[in-house]
Amino acid sequence: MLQYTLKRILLAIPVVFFISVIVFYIIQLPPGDYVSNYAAEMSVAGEGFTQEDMAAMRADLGLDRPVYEQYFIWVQDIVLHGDFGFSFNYNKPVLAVIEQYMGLTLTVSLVTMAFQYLVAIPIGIYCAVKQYSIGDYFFSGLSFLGMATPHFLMAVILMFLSYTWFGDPLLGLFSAEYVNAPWSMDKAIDLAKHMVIPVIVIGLSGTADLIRVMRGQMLDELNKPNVVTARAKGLSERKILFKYPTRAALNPIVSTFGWSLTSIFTGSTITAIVLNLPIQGPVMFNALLGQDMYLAGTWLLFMALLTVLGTLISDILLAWLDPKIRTEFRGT
Amino acid sequence: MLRIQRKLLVVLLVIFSIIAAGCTNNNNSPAPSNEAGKPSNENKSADKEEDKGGGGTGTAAAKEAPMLAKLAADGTLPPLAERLPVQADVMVEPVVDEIGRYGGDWTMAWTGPGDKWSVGQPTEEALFRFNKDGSGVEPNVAKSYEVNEDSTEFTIHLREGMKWSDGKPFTADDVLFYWEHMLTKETFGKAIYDAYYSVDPVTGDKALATVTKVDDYTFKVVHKYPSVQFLERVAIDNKWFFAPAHFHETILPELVGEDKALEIAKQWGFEDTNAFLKETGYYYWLYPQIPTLRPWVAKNDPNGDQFIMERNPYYWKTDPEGNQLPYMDRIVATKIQDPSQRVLGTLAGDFNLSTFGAQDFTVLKENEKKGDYRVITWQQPAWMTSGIQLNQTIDDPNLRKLFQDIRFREALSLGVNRTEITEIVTNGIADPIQASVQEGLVGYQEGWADQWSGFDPDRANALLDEIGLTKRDKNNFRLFPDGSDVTLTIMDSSEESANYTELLKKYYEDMGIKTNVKLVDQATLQELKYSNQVPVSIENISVVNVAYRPDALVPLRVLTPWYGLYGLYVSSGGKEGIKPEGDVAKILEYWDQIKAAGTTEEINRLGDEIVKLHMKNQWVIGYAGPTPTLIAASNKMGNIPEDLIWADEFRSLGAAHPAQFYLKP
Amino acid sequence: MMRPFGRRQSAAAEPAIDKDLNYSSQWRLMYVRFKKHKLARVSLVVLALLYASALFAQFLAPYGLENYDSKYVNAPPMKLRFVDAEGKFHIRPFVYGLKSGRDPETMRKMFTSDTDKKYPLQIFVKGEKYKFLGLIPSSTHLIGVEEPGRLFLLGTDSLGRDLFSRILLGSQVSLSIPLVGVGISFVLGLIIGGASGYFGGWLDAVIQRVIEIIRSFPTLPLWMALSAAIPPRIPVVRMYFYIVIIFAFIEWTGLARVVRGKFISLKNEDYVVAAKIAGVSDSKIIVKHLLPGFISYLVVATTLAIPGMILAETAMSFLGLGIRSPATSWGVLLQEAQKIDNIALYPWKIIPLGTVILTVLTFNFLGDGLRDAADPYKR
Amino acid sequence: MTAETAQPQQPLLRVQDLKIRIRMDNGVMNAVDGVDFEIRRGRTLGLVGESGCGKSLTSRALIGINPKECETSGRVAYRSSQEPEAKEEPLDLLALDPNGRKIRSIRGRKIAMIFQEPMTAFSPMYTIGNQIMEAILIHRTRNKKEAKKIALEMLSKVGISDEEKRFDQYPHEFSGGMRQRAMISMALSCNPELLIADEPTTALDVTIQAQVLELMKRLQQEFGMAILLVTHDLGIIAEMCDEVAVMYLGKIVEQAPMKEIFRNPKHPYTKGLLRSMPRLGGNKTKRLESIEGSVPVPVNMPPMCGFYDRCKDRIEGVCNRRSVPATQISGSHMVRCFLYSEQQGGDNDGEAHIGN
Repeated sequence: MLQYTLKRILLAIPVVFFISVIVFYIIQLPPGDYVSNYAAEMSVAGEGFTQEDMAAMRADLGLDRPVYEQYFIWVQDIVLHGDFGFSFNYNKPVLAVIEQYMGLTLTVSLVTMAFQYLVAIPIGIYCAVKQYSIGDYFFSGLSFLGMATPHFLMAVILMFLSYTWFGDPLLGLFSAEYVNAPWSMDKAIDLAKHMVIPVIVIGLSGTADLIRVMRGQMLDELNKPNVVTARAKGLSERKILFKYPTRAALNPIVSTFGWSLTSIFTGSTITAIVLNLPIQGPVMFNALLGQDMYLAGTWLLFMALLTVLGTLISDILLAWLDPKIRTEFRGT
Repeated sequence: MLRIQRKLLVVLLVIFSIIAAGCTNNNNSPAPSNEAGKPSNENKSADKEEDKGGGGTGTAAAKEAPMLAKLAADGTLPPLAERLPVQADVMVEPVVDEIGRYGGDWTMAWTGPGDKWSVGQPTEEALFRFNKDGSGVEPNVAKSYEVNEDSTEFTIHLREGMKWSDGKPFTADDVLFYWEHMLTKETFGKAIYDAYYSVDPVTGDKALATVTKVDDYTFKVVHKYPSVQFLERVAIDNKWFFAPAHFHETILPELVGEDKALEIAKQWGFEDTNAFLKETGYYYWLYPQIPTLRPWVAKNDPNGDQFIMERNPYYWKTDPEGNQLPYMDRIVATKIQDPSQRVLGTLAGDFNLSTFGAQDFTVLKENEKKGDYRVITWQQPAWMTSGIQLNQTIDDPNLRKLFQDIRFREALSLGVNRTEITEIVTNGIADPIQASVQEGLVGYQEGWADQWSGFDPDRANALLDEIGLTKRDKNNFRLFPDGSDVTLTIMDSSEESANYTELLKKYYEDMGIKTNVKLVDQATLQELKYSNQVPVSIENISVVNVAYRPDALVPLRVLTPWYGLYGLYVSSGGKEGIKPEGDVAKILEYWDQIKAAGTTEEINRLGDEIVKLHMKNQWVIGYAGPTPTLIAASNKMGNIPEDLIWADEFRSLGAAHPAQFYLKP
Repeated sequence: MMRPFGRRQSAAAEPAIDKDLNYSSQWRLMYVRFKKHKLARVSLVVLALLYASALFAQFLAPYGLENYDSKYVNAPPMKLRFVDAEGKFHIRPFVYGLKSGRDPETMRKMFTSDTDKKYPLQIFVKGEKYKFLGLIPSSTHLIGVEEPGRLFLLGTDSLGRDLFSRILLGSQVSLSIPLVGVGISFVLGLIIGGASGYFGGWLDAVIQRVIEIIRSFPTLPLWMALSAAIPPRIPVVRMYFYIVIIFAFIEWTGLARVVRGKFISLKNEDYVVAAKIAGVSDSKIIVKHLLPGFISYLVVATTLAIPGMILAETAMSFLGLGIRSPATSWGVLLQEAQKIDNIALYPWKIIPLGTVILTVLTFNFLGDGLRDAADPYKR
Repeated sequence: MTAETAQPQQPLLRVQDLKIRIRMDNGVMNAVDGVDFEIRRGRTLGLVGESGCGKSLTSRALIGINPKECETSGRVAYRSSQEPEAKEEPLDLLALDPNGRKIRSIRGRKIAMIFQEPMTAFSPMYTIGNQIMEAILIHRTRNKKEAKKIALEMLSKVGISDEEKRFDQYPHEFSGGMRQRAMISMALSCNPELLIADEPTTALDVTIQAQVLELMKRLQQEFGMAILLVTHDLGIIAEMCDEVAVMYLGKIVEQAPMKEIFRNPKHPYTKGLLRSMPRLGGNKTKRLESIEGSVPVPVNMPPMCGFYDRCKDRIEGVCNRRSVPATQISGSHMVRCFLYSEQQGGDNDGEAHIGN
């Protein structure tokens, strides 16, 4: 297995490199560039920008150079001295920007994902075992509701309801007085309070897929003969349920687990904007919208790496979970 | 059958109830954050007693904010008297309602450093600032000035003993330093402003003024030719006319050398010196390390989730009773990412002073009681809320001839039902009038508001036939005489005005003019505008006085959509762009005369002439009159004026002199 | 009634056909078992209704897409009444006229029903012209009221257009085009994923790398470039069609991954090896043997993809790229409802959310019914 | 073939009037319609019949692992061989809660079962060793090392060589025969008193089939366990069984010692079965006989003999009017056919039970 993993990692490097070329080209595809976006923003705030001002700014930022030249400088910096370039918007090195939001992003994503898996898998099993019961329809219906509503609409509605009922729309991740305050128990409670809406909005729709897939797979496995054998051996129903059908049903879920790696690091974007969550998603959305080249480029490179890693992890998990495939790999 | 399932269900219910409980603990402390006494402003209680005790006995030593009094007591700050300028030179800021009390935070929403002007304008301290009605300037940083009769020599007096926010004295040297090492060397990314040039009335060539120091608190500006509105135009273009010499001398490449400057820039986290100089030279109020004269000084990193500005201990203004301003301790700007959050935050009391466009009027008004705030309306000097600008220099020859034909503009104006536009787009707030200067503002023309403002489709069609657009294609759209189709492409970059553009499309197509609406992101729109590819724009026109800021009405550079490349012709000195003729050329003549004019009356008359030309040609067509800017202020915040003009020239909220805003307990 | 090793025992539906049922084809069995799934049956009926209403949308909707009316901006839903103010009962339901005025304080448009103007409901009313299925020009609408009365069953939007009509007309777009997207991504995912899983080796490696590249595509700048490049005049519905196709070209990778996983684990099954030995062609093996192996997952995956496609359009219009007037779709209606003041002041604008949820629920319960019916081991 | 034991002790397991009814949409199917038989310690009872006659359901009903839809009634009296002569009443397995601790302590420990399709009987997700140890860990010892030792012993006992390596392999790495051996080792790992073998060798080819049967006989010798062998193959019956019960359409139509059935079949269906069996040295040219027609569906069946449509010796008006009583031909030979009940003068009052 190790040899296979090494081979895949080596293979990943050219792929990520190739992706970085495409990504860099696509970012600057739309007609305008960072400077025209900045000028547009400033003119709204009353500060007129002339042609010369914009031309000077482009020269400063090196945007007047042709695309491929910008790309080589960027990649050269990364490869030679690990400098991922500079964010125009934040006037900070790209890594500093990513680092600033990474902590909260991981917290929000991991909590939401944990909520999704911890809620969806048991419900999926329950709906399979208690097929066509009221519980089955209730949970399925609830998860469809989450899936059918666009996140940002559900987010706004929940915020407005939270305002009408509790007087506090729970904007952002912290109440005003805690934003810069050092970490304390109160701050943690405040964070938990603010996590309710994002977890419901992002979590609920995520559970729908998992529940349906889990239920479908469980129904397949529950009727397999190996369950009857286990029962004949005198195992208790609960032990049978969690050892045989559940394990087999996890196969399809795990095989796409690797890909949620990227969503862990971004968190959902449009919902985060609507809920004003200070996490990576919106930061990168604006970087792309405003064509903050190196910030967007580095981030997408990081995403590409995660996608490739995610696929690798999925394959390994697939093999580890399903002995048939594992033996096939042992052969290669 | 399986007991496991029942246990599972119970666990799930428990989880849901915890989550539900999470949001029921009723957090309804609407008042500004410091009410709850959490980690901010710790000496809240101290402030209450002191205020009652202090009272208005007045004449004795001037009073100061409790938090500064404490610092002065334990020696970290010099006593108040040393911090303020000499008694005679202290500037007394008139209060709007009553003498305020110290303490509290101004909580506002901003979208991050990109939104720098929303904290920049209210805290700005210009050399001379505009007076209440915007007709002229009044002393601010400068104490007073004298000017000789032909307005070529201006002697400006500063305030003795005035200090920067780091305690260093503010003298004429700072003005000279700014002039010699920053402004004229164009180190902060801005070309030398027009205000500092004077124009020879005869030859029209420009001459840069000279600035000389008279003594520590006086300097003189000498123009070669008369520059009557020099101070007004400085207040418009450059606003401040000084910089902390003791700070900038440590970073300017001219003084410390290129590589040292680059090294400092890198330390601050910048990639190149130019960006560093621009941020520190022009947008300096975002950086804690840079001394300033403003009432509040930056305290933390603007890129964080909450940007804080704290009171300037050396602020050189007091209220009529001698209390050092500003009343409020801090500005707390919380980062938001979507406009709806500003609305919700105001409703919930998270933000105690925010500004909105007219489209949020109903939502704000309905929740005034629950949110415990009041909605104040300030008039805008805009000509319209919804209108169009036809690009007079569009490339397509047919379209250009059409756009330049006044009958076409009249037809487009008459063919739209303004009552319906005002009802739908501005919720009935705006009046159904033509784009024009509003009553009470400089350049108001009687009857302009009603010019072509009726809804007369027949006359519009008659005019279009008269122009020669009689031929029609199969979908009944009009064609040019040469058979090619007449298509208007309206370009816009925001989803907000989707309703408005759709209505325009309906009315224009009713008149047989095929219309497309193209939505692109703002960077692309900017690019297209500067490459003259935007035929029809729905950008707004807003100008207080053409003499102060001509860009909207006079094609000096590529900025306003209606004159397109005329601006390029002027800014490139005739090398590029399109040569203006007819009334547009006349406007430029008037502008040259204004620059060289000797008296204010002369300038106003010429300004009026330019506005009259606009009235005659109506290059800019308006379908809904201007709507006021809304200020949602918490009922706990006092001294907010009710009837000012919201304009960029008057620095929007800055006109209300926020230093004298205060928060009731 | 599963006889583990006995002959196929089936749940005979009608006693009459009892005898020969035990020897009928698999599809017949699936149909019989499908009907047992009550909710799936109901969903089938509801879906049929939805599609029928989409087909006759122009006829059913009292107003067309272009009926602006500034007098009735943001009007609340009207009540169809049978008993009037004086308590008299009317067989034909009627609607009151609408009086509107602005609250001077908040400038909010208030609507009150004008009890002395009654407009009985009419059927087959002459209204805005349309072309049924793009062919037969006609202007009859099923329901409507005489001028100057107005029939706004679900209220109006910010341009004074009837929401009920726009939901019906929007369903034409939102119910048809997403299915194309799902279809494309289903077929692509199946073929490419299947080939990659079944053949393995270098082909599998290449396909996986291609999938990785597609997955890390930054779609946002792509849409921005697209919105700038597309000429403004092309019919908006066709542009939506292009968007859905592009969307499908990115979405299929999800299904491909899972199909590959399944194929790898199933291809060593005895019955597949046996078929291979018997000389059955690869493609036949994939279709005849491998696919039925996990048809249940495929069904579930497809029905799950549908809501994503229907709502994809809302994300597009977030960037100003989705369907633009005068055409409309559920995505557009939801986009408009998303603004805070709409939710606060005009909550009926969220009604289109109900139709989207209804569609998604019915598709998924239908998927469940199919999944259970297709399951060979089902008791 | 075991010698006749001396005096008849108490049977290990006595099944009385076992009925299994399955609720269908259009009525109730009597899959098993009143079955009685006994299983003695150390002896092998064969349950033979065409597929679909209910023999599998009968065998599974003994330890209550039939799917939820089956309603089982009747009595299965079980008396553990440890205390054959214990006074108190035997245990009625059917009365136990199918999920209860009691029945679970019997399954796998006292009564074990092996299935026809070894590939699907094992879960592909776990190693053979893991699945074998599972039963041991529940019934015999909590200690993993000891359980593994027992499992390895069992594997070698069933003739699987190189058991250490095999222990950690997965089902799909075993051949058909080896998988069945592993299944047997799993079943016998807690040396049960009764092994229910549900068509154990059907999926195997003949040579492997012989080895597995040989193995079962040897282990029966060694452990002294009873075997209930469910099959449709008369060859296996001949080789393995002491008594034989022939099932048709949910009823036992004939039951007797193995020799008696082969030498002196009574029931027309048994005769038909025997005639359709290829014989060594038999007449090669004659086509094998087969029983015409096919088995009807026992849903809402009137009281009649299930074999009526296909029986050459049927008696009009009798066989299709009333349900067939069981007739005791000799001490241990029972047949359920009107041909024989009349010979003893009309309805006798023997212990025949008339299925309702």
